[in-house]
Amino acid sequence: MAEPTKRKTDIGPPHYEKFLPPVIKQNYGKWKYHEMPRPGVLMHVAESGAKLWSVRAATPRLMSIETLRLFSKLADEFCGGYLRFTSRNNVEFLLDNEKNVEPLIGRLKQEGYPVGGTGAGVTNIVHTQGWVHCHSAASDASGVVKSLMDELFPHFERPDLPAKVRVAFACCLNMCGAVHASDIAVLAVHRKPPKIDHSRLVKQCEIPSTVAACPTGAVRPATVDGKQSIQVIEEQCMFCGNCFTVCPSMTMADPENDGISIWVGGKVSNARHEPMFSKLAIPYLPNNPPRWPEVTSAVKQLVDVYAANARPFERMGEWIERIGWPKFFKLTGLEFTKYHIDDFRHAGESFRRSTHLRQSQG
Amino acid sequence: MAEPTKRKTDIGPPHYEKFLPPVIKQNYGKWKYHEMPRPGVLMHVAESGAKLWSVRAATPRLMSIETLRLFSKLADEFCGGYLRFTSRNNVEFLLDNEKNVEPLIGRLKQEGYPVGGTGAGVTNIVHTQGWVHCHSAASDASGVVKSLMDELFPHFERPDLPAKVRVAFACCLNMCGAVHASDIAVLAVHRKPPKIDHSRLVKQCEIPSTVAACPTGAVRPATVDGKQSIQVIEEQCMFCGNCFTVCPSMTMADPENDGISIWVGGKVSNARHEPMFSKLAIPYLPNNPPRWPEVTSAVKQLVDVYAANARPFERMGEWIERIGWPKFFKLTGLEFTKYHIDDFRHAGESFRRSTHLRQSQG
Amino acid sequence: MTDRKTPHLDELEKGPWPSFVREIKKSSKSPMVRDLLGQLERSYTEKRGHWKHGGLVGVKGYGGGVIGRYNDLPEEFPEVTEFHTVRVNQPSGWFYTSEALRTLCDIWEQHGSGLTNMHGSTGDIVFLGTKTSELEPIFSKLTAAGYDLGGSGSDLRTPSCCAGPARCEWACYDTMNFTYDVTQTYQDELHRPAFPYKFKIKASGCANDCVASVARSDMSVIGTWRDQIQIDQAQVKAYAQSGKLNIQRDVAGRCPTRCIEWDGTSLKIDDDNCVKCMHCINAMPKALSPGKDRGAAILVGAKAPIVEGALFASVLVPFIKMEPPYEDIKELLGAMWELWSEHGKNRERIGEFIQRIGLGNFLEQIGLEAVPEMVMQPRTNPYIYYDIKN
Amino acid sequence: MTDRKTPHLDELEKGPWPSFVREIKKSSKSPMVRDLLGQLERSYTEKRGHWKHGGLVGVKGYGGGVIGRYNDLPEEFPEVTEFHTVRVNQPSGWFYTSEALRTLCDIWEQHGSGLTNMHGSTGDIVFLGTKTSELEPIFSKLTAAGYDLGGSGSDLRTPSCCAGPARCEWACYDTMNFTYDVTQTYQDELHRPAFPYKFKIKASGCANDCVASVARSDMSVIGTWRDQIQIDQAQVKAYAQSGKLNIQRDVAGRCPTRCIEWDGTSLKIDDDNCVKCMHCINAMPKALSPGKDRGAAILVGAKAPIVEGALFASVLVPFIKMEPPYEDIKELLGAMWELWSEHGKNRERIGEFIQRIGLGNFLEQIGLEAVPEMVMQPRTNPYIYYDIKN
Ligand code: SRM
Ligand code: SRM
Ligand code: SRM
Ligand code: SRM
Ligand code: SF4
Ligand code: SF4
Ligand code: SF4
Ligand code: SF4
Ligand code: SF4
Ligand code: SF4
Ligand code: SF4
Ligand code: SF4
Repeated sequence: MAEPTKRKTDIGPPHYEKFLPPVIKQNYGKWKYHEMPRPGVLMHVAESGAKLWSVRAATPRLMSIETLRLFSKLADEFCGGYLRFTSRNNVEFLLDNEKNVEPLIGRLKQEGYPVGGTGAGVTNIVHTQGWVHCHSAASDASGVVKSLMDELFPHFERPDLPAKVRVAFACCLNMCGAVHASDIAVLAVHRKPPKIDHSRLVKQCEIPSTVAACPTGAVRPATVDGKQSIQVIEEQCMFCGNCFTVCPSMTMADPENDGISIWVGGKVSNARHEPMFSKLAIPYLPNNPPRWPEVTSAVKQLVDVYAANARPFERMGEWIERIGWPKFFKLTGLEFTKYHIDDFRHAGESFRRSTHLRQSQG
Repeated sequence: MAEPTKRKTDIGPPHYEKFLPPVIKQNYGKWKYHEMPRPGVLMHVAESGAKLWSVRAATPRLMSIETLRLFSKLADEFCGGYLRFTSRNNVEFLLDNEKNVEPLIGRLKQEGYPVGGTGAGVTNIVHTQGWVHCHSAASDASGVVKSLMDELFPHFERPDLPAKVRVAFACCLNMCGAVHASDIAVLAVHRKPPKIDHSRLVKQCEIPSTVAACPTGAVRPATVDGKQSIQVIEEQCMFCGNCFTVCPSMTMADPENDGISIWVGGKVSNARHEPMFSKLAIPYLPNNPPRWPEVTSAVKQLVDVYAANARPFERMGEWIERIGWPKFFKLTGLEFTKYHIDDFRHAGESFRRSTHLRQSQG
Repeated sequence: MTDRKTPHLDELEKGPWPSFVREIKKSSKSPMVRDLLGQLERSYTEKRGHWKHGGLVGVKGYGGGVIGRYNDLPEEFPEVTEFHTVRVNQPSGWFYTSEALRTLCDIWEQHGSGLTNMHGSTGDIVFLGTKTSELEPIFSKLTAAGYDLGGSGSDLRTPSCCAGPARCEWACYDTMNFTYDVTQTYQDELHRPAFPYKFKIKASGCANDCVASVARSDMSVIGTWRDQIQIDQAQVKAYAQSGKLNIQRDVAGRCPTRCIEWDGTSLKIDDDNCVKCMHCINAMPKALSPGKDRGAAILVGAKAPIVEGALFASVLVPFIKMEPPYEDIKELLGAMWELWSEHGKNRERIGEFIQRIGLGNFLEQIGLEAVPEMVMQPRTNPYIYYDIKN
Repeated sequence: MTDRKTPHLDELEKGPWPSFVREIKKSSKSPMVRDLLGQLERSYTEKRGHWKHGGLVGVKGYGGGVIGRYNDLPEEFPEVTEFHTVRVNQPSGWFYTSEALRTLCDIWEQHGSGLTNMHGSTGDIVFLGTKTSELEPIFSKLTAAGYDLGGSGSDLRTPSCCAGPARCEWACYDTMNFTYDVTQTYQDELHRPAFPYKFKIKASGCANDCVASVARSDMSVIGTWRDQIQIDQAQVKAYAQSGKLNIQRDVAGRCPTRCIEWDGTSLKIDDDNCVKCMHCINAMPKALSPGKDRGAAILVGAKAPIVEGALFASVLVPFIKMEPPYEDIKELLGAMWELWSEHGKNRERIGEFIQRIGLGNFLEQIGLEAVPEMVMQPRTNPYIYYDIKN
């Protein structure tokens, strides 16, 4: 039905220029180099000689508008109201006046938003909704991330690692946190087939699309007490939850068996090595809120072993490739199991098809 | 049914010791090093100081017993009757007396079995039956090999290439010549779907196993004028001939369209680089007996470009990996087509999934 | 502030890292947020979530931008029986002014929980939790203030980009402008789902790929160059003398194609074999910078595992000049979307679609020439679909 | 000799490489061979073969060893209407004496075409072309002379090996003995097809893999070592001084793990990171040799493309001491064959079988422990079949 007064639609986001500080407007595309005067601060120098100080502070990503108003207030005080957020959910204050850098850092710390996350260290964890907002979650997101960052905090404040260590979290195999290419990926998993509520299924779900959703063909059409419904061949189910995504009556959540898996050695950048996927390190750790101690200590240990053994500029995956996976499992003391061997579509491509073996007995 | 007189079976091959010359028996497992005093000759030196000269001569592999008798005669004359054949179908005479080396080489040359094939050159071509004996052949084997070796002969007599160049030939996709891992692989191909003789099919073929034989599911059961038979979805057929292997009534041979494809950059050894499969260089060249000029000149050109550009110890595939495939196609002038892009099961694994691109405009 | 006991969550207020629990409590004057807190505490106790699949909710005329959420404990936590997410399209590069932020906060305070994500994984401003009845008011106030919704469902998702030329010396094209331009050009595709599945665009100014486009976008645009790396030999020496960098081992020794020569006094780069990985430039920002003939590589098809397994994006155009209004890229997008929309299966990402029909066929259909840059190597299996006219 | 005109084939008598045509003509006192020559000339003219699928032919009590062949031009070439191949199991390493060869020639002269392949691609002595009626006589004369048939069909194929310790300083185990031993042990599996498909065994004494086992055998046994490469520094210097070898660039520079250090006077190898590729040893045979703690790696599943695509063999046992009577290996073979024979599909090679059921499951079934050496890297997709007891 047509509307009386013309409704505004499809205007898109505001133009970014409105939000750029003068020093950026004037030197847009003319930056010459940058330095890191101290952890958490980047100094970009333009061809013109002009300088921009970016002060990066931690955020929990899930933020109250009160906090956004606080950031706005600080931005007004120290940098003419100009700030931005990063692709990893930190906040960056954009200063053209060096004198304000230290005072701002002090205030941020005092307010509980410490500065850091630059260089060869650990920065904010890309993550997802978890129990705060998603129906699919096999664990909470924010709680695990908070616990992990408390543990890894020293590496946020000081870039004291061989290279960047990117940590990501996702609360189900949909991987909204895109954990498939992180130095350390924390992935919540279901480990039981969906429980089917046949009565609701009939109303809620489209059978063909539900069958099609299963990567392994475990979902089959079936007649259950007279009605067209669905059956799951449990041996073929690997608990991905994709059937649930399209059919709400196939619930995955299971407090007993849901938990967390840990993956390592992924990267996104093209620097040196081409991008790499994260590979399985630990198939399962229990969901243990509010602090997930098993998860935090496992991650801390991975970072420690990496820090002790990798060479400068070597990302986690590059380091492991150099020493070989057998050595990685030896150094970390992690167990290698049949779960570590791929058995999906292209599994064979991951087998060692040569005699390039280190054979070291030590 | 039981037999009257006990029939000798399952005795296996004779024990190899019977066939080893004394110098080998005495130094078995105690060789220290080897040298190549001249092309086609290997001198193995034992810890004891004893020496063994192996004189390697070309054979066409397809040989008359008259030739085997000639080899026997030469072996008796020059090395106490001891000889062997190699995994690439050359013959090796095993001498314990250096004085006999040159005379033997002379005689072999005179008889038409030239000496060579050692070191960083071209040795005999692993090949198959072709029109001489196989029903599956999309080309002849011996004829193509003879034409190629005549062309590459200088590299057989002199190891004058950066590294070994292993050439292999197979006359159909069954690849009895195991061309899937050769520096240069010459593979005969069909390019039309099988022609089905329904009348014979009914008697000759088992329908389920024929359907199962098709890698792409192009073969389907069908009723043809009343009888259970088979139909081929032609768009899905990639001409592998596997249906014909299990069902003689689905013939592939097609003088117009059969021909030859050329593949490069495979290797088997673990030396330096892990084993590599051969990759498509030229999708199709015509079958042009008796000399296959298009094929021989294409292969010669590949060897020449390789020889001119590769570094010492660099096998064809290692060289191409160093310079990159775009450069390979540029240097050889070969055309890159959609046929070069994999589209079978694991095709996606071969896509370039990074920005590691040379971008050179030259 | 909050009335209920939340022992588990309170534990998460401790420690140096800023606490999301504190954030939630900061907003707990909103009854919605108080119930959220209660429900979340219960999830922490029971180790399970209490959200249900969202039915389709949204604003008039839009097919996306809102994620519907309902809880499964309506009696206990009535205020979050409806708790929808509103995705608001962020400005390029996530730049704001304090004034802009305050405007957003005011709207969200009046019509929602007051909780946000800055930002969602795709890049949107996420307004976390409101009731169906508030959606239209929020939308009209947002548009009045110059904002619009982001994507969800089977549509073009909100494009995002790195700070690029605004804040980085390595930007090989204008990521901010490109992202703004495509976002504006494709408002209809963004707001009215018409694809087989979602389609994401991410733009990074160089191979460092600071928005993870190669892993997370159906079309990934990554800056690069075609000519020579610019070298300031004096600055190279300075790095060498600084003693902080071992140029031979850590720069030349880590070049993926080993195309750098360092003789202790001057650096030589064989640019024909340089694959523009950025490493040497990253290591010596004062001494090296990308060439002058700049543009981008376009890759296609990245995604998370569901359904066929995770994919990185693969090269579609090895190099393209990035000149507004980006007609060439838009033609390419148009051709890809048309083919994919016609032949793609339901919930089949374009990366999966390309693998199913074959990259060769895909190229033919969209009228792009096959080049060796698109593959790591030519095919190794002999299953070639020769098509012979006759 | 031959009566028919063969212009095409005659052309192939020219040139430096020994001519198969001359070989055929050498045997053309046999009427079979004259017809073969005629039929082949016709194939050269028409560009197509004239052989038909072989029906099952063979010798009593054996299911393999003979490849049946019939032509499709019986009127024109009656002598090759039947033209079967007999596969005779070669001695280990293809070693012969002149006397042994003559014995074989005599048998073949009396009962067949007189044409051979020395050798077939699998390794057999191939007697090329005879009639069904001759098969039994050939067999009894062969066995009388101490020879037996090789494999064909869905059985164990004739194992083969490199010269190994008989003629090579790099042999890390006795390839000749191992091959003879398994061939003798498995005569029944070799002669009476009972597998889902063929199974090939090839044995190479070191990673150079001179019998291409990694590409061509269902079980590939490749020699290797666990301790340090033996270095004779004096000889290394000699190579350096010879001027023929650039040790830094061509040896150290080509080590796959870059674990060699060469300071111009002495060579250091970090053996913990050496992957036993053989390159440095190949380059300096007088200076370097494999370690003393020798054995082999066992790999499984290589094959040509049909059906699922070509496969290289993959690591099953990273290191095993090779001690006669090789009980451990035979147990492994037994376990693999039992599982594969029971669950393998018709014409499914073991390499394809392992991929279908999953390497993890395969290991569990044959009672082998999973170790990281078996893979290039752990799984990247999260589709894990957790099995939780309860
Ligand atoms: C601000 C931000 C972009 C944005 O528009 O938001 C950014 C900014 C910079 N990145 Fe980045 N990167 C940012 C996310 C990323 C990401 C994406 C991610 O992590 O999800 C990547 C890919 C990570 C990966 O490979 O998995 C990324 C890979 C890099 C690299 C390559 C590192 C490597 O060696 O692999 C560099 C080069 C370097 O650090 O030397 C780099 C370099 C830089 C520089 C130095 C560029 C410049 O001159 O301005 C900036 C400061 C780096 C630093 O923080 O140490 N940036 N950078 C992002 C900050 C996230 C944060 O809050 O911590
Ligand atoms: C005689 C034979 C083994 C047999 O029992 O029959 C043999 C014998 C030797 N091989 Fe081999 N190789 C033989 C087939 C192979 C094969 C198999 C094949 O080609 O199908 C390979 C794998 C080829 C591949 O990688 O695709 C092979 C890869 C090697 C290598 C690794 C070369 C490389 O750099 O990749 C070496 C080491 C070297 O050459 O430095 C080697 C070295 C040797 C040595 C030097 C070993 C020794 O000390 O005795 C022998 C002489 C080498 C030469 O001819 O230059 N042999 N060698 C085979 C001779 C075939 C022929 O008639 O020409
Ligand atoms: C909000 C957000 C996570 C976050 O906390 O930031 C999110 C949340 C959801 N994602 Fe996502 N995805 C979000 C970014 C991603 C990303 C990362 C990215 O875009 O860079 C990915 C992986 C990259 C990719 O696209 O492959 C991602 C891959 C998925 C998938 C798997 C799709 C696939 O093809 O693999 C699903 C399942 C689906 O679409 O049915 C999914 C589905 C969902 C749903 C709608 C759950 C569902 O089945 O309905 C989640 C709603 C949660 C909620 O209650 O709000 N989400 N999702 C992100 C969007 C915020 C924003 O707009 O900025
Ligand atoms: C004679 C020989 C070729 C030669 O000229 O040397 C040969 C000849 C045939 N092979 Fe082969 N294969 C021969 C070694 C191979 C090899 C190489 C090897 O063994 O190292 C391979 C590739 C390696 C492998 O096994 O994967 C090979 C892979 C095949 C295949 C494909 C099997 C597969 O799983 O990929 C077939 C098709 C089949 O078995 O149905 C096949 C089938 C055949 C048949 C029986 C054709 C058929 O469909 O019936 C051929 C009979 C030709 C004839 O008229 O005599 N042949 N075949 C080789 C055996 C001689 C010997 O015993 O020494
Ligand atoms: S990862 Fe899964 S559970 Fe987490 S937000 Fe995305 S869809 Fe929801
Ligand atoms: S959870 Fe995944 S694997 Fe299991 S039935 Fe559902 S879709 Fe299939
Ligand atoms: S490759 Fe094909 S045609 Fe040639 S021998 Fe083997 S099966 Fe026959
Ligand atoms: S030739 Fe190959 S692809 Fe074609 S129908 Fe036969 S088996 Fe299938
Ligand atoms: S992607 Fe490149 S251009 Fe963009 S911010 Fe990162 S380093 Fe700078
Ligand atoms: S950008 Fe990368 S590839 Fe190019 S020279 Fe520098 S390190 Fe080497
Ligand atoms: S495989 Fe090794 S041991 Fe056997 S012959 Fe070749 S080089 Fe010698
Ligand atoms: S054998 Fe290979 S890996 Fe080992 S040191 Fe020599 S070259 Fe390096």
